[in-house]
Amino acid sequence: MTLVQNLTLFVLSAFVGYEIITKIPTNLHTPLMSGANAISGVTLLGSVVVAGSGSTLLATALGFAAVVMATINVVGGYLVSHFMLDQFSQRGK
Amino acid sequence: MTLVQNLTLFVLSAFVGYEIITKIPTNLHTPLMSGANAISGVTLLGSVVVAGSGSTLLATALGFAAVVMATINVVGGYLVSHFMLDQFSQRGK
Amino acid sequence: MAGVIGGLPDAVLQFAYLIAGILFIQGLRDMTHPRTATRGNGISSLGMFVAVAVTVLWFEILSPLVLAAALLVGGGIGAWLAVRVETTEMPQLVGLFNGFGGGASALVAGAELVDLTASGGGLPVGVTVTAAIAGLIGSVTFWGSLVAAGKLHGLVGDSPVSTNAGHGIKVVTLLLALAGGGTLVVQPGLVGGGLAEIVPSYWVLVVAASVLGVFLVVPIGGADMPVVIALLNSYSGLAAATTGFVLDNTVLIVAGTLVGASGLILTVIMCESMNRSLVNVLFGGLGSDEESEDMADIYEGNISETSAEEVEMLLDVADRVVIVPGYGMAVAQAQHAVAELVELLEEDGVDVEFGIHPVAGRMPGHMNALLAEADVPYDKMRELEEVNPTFSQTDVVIVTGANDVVNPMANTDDSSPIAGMPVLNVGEARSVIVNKRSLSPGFSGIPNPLFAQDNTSMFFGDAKASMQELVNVYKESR
Amino acid sequence: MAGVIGGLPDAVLQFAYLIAGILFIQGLRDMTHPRTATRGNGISSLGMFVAVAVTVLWFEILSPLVLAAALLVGGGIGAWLAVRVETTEMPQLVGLFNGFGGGASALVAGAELVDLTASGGGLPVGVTVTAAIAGLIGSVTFWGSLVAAGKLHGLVGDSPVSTNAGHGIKVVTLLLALAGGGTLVVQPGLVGGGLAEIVPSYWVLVVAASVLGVFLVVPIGGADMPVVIALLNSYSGLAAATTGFVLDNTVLIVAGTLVGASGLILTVIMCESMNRSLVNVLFGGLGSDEESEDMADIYEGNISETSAEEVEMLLDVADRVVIVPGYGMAVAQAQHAVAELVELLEEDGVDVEFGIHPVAGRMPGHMNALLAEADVPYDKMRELEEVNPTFSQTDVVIVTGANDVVNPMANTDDSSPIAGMPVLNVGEARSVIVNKRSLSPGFSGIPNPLFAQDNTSMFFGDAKASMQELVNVYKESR
Ligand SMILES: NC(=O)c1ccc[n+]([C@@H]2O[C@H](COP(=O)([O-])OP(=O)(O)OC[C@H]3O[C@@H](n4cnc5c(N)ncnc54)[C@H](OP(=O)(O)O)[C@@H]3O)[C@@H](O)[C@H]2O)c1
Ligand SMILES: NC(=O)c1ccc[n+]([C@@H]2O[C@H](COP(=O)([O-])OP(=O)(O)OC[C@H]3O[C@@H](n4cnc5c(N)ncnc54)[C@H](OP(=O)(O)O)[C@@H]3O)[C@@H](O)[C@H]2O)c1
Repeated sequence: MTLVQNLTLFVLSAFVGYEIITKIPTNLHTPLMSGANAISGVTLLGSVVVAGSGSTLLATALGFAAVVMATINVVGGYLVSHFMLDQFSQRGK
Repeated sequence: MTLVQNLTLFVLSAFVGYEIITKIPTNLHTPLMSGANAISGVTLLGSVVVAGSGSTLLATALGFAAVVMATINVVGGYLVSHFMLDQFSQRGK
Repeated sequence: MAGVIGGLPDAVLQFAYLIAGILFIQGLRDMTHPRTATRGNGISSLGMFVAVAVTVLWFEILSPLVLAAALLVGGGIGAWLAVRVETTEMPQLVGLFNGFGGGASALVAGAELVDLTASGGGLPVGVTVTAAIAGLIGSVTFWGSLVAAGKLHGLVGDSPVSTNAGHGIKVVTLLLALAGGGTLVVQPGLVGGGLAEIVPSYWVLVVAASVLGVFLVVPIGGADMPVVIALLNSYSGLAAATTGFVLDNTVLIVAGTLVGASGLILTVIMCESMNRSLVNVLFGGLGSDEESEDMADIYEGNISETSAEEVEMLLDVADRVVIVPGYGMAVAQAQHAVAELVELLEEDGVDVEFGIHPVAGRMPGHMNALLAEADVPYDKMRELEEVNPTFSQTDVVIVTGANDVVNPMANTDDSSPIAGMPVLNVGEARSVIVNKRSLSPGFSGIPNPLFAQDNTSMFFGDAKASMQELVNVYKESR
Repeated sequence: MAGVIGGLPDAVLQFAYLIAGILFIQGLRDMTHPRTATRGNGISSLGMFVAVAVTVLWFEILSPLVLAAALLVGGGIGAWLAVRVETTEMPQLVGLFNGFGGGASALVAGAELVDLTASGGGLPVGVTVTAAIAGLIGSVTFWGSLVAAGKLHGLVGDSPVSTNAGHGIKVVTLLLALAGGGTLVVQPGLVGGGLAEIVPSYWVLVVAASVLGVFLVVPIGGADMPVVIALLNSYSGLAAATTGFVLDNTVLIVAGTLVGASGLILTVIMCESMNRSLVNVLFGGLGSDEESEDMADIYEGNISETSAEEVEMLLDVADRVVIVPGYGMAVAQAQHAVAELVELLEEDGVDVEFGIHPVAGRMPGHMNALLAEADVPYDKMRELEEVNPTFSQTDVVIVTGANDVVNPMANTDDSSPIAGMPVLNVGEARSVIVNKRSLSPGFSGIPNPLFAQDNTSMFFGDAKASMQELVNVYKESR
């Protein structure tokens, strides 16, 4: 049942994503790309748990690398997106 | 946890609903109203289970009444909507 | 818990429900365009079929005959109502159906409580809380919708109960319903054994909510009923979603929420196009009486009457004609006569279009549905923003059964109840023909200075009869 | 399983994840308008903060120092990269970040397997299946993105491996990866005890998928990298969602799916605006060589050159000027010079607008981002459909660093690789100035008959240098 529930979440999110993304205008697609990119770094959650509580050294090391990578993705993505959008909104009025 | 999961489904469905419904043009709002109305008869599922498997007479009777009502809602709603839309699509090309 | 296919893992049932949910969503998505809308309705009903069929096959049905009988009775009544209804009666029919949906939710929650109590399984807080919500919303929806449908059908009078007494009753019944719900939720924890004795509290809630539903809707003006029905539709969706929380059922939550969103959005759109707040619609009422004296002033000596023959002569020399239908066309069922007139004019090379105001009639899209029924091509119906700039190049505007939607006071008089509502500026055309039965006001109860304008002529009469007469005169003169 | 706030019921954690999911969705919704987009990005990052913070506080962190170090290192590198990047390098940076996201997914799935195996808890099928998917997608994303970013940055050459050998490697590595995944899934059921020995199958999968990722992207043309990156972005989202299935985590599923949808839609939009299929982009490649001989024919004797002084004279008498930027403007970083020119022209009362083609540059919205950086007002940037009808009333069009997006062959030659792609019809203007460094072709490798048109003059030179020169000449002549 959990699998089906997860599947339900997946389907609903896909609909939400489709409806919203198709509404975003072309000129915002580059910042969207890096923003979406940052969101995909949400795997950071998994990495955090594994890195912080891995019971073996190997798991901890893998988790560490995963956290570093995911954090780069998240922090970098949001910042790049922010810098780009800032320029839009200054001019967008 | 089930409550939160249900809440998640609710929130996602609300976003889906909002995004889709706001895209439906005014001239289809009347058929939309009766179509949405028919969907709300989905409580029929609950009624079916209770009516068919109620262990007491009272529960069965209540379930019977609920099934009748919900079925009227579902069948009537879809049919009305269908008749209206049929006229649109004949002309809509 | 084991029906025909009930031996399969629970995931199969859940998966079927997911499919049903997807079909509902896709059905609504197809409603975004007239071309795909019929298919969308079909997809949505397929979703319902899947959900119901799987449920029937899955659960052990102790009394299949009872169930089959109920399905047949309900389906028969629903189909019969849908087939024999007139397009004008659509609003009340939707209201009626809606009420049944809400009623079913309330009954199911009750039956579930009765069942759980009888089987001695205990009533978890999750179940009682959500049952209370479903009971409250469901009962209000049922009775509120019945009253609304009755009003639209002319069975229930518009005359409100004394406002103060009404408010009193609402407050008391609401408190009573909440008390009933509260008892239902709290009791199981406090009293250990006697589960049976707390179920009646649910029925207290249902009765109180029913009275509340009646008194909530009775004082609201008959013409505001579409807003009420859309709102109650939203409620019945939310009731279904709540039932989904009680029964832990995915498809009830998804579908119910979709309906809730749809009803709420339609409500907001209607209120916005009337430029009124929801609170004003539900508790305000329009100040229709005070204004009536102004009318004489405005109309006095400024009204010119016309006849089918005169209108025909105007049409004979017109290059462009716009027809603005309103609620009166729906009442008179004049759409076929109007469509025939349009066809004749087009044959003679006149450019004819319809100007459709978003809240013309009594439901959103009401005019579009009527005209589609009369086979008027989709692309002849122009929306407010499209048609307004063209009036200055229009020779003749025929307003049939519309009033508020062509009232220039919306732009000029800030204190008018329709102030700020965008209207069709028909007065800019060369000649305006207004077809209605009298000078009496429309839905908002205010006079219409358009009727007194120099280029306006009144063509009094029932919309169907008048339009038919015009068609005949036009045919003869060819 | 009990961190700082871990004593609270699990519902609290789930609820916080739900909030984070809502923030992600709302953030994306705000991206639908430039005015709210910055706020949307902020809301989205707030969602991420909530999700991470709750996770850190909730779970028992055995080695908080390791975790803190990792967060600091990652955050530092990410911020440093974001701050020091140039706007032209954006595409490769996004690609790089994207790869890291995918890599993290693959590593986490691996670490989870190692952990479960070490604790002897057994590997349920649900976990192994989804771990295999996450490992496959994550590894392909990581290496594919690295290659794509390297190509965009000029670090990896465009020259493909022999096509047949490449296809062979892809097939072999894919089969190997699938075999690894299959072993991982099937083994736990077949062999009872030795769980430890099956984990390596995951690493076989990872290595094979990594090689696959490299060879998938290496043969694709450098200019198609944005499509590849968008697609890989979609993959990394799906990898995150899959990890959510492994860890049973709501927010991973919701957020991952949103990203998956976003990447997929961007990919489709880019392919459609280039009028090519995704399969053609990924496996086709453009036939750039065969065409080169035509060029001489087309250009021979028909090219007229111009200078900054001559262009200045044209601008002096122009009433309306349209500027069409392309990839070359990005390469040369000429946007500031262009913006300055526009400002000067406007001061002198000339009506100036930008004509922005949807696939000008190398990313969707690339030109808009560059011009916004140079403080060009948002309403000066016109889309293709808006600006195309105005060219016939335009005195001077300045094309700077664009080529394919103004190539009339898209309309005239059905066999051209850009056939059917809507282009900016700049040729309809009175004079067209094309600023680029040579007559060499653009991204699609085909000649451009526009350059040989009578009303076209070539203004050769690097975009930044040329535009700066034009600005100087224009200033002097005032
Ligand atoms: N569409 C919606 O969703 C919605 C929802 C709620 C409220 N409303 C409100 O409803 C109003 C709609 O405007 P409207 O212009 O369509 O209608 P209206 O303002 O209500 O006017 C209708 C007119 O039709 C005339 N009429 C009635 N029966 C007739 C018949 N048999 N033949 C000819 N004429 C007839 C009436 O005048 P006589 O009695 O003189 O014939 C009346 O003045 C707006 O105020 C709107 O805010 C709309
Ligand atoms: N935007 C997207 O999302 C996207 C994604 C993938 C592919 N594409 C493709 O990319 C192409 C974009 O068209 P486009 O017209 O923008 O670019 P283009 O067709 O690639 O042409 C760019 C031109 O800029 C010139 N150039 C290069 N560096 C320059 C410099 N420093 N100064 C001046 N000129 C310079 C080049 O000519 P010289 O060498 O002679 O100077 C070249 O012909 C389309 O074919 C599109 O399908 C776009």
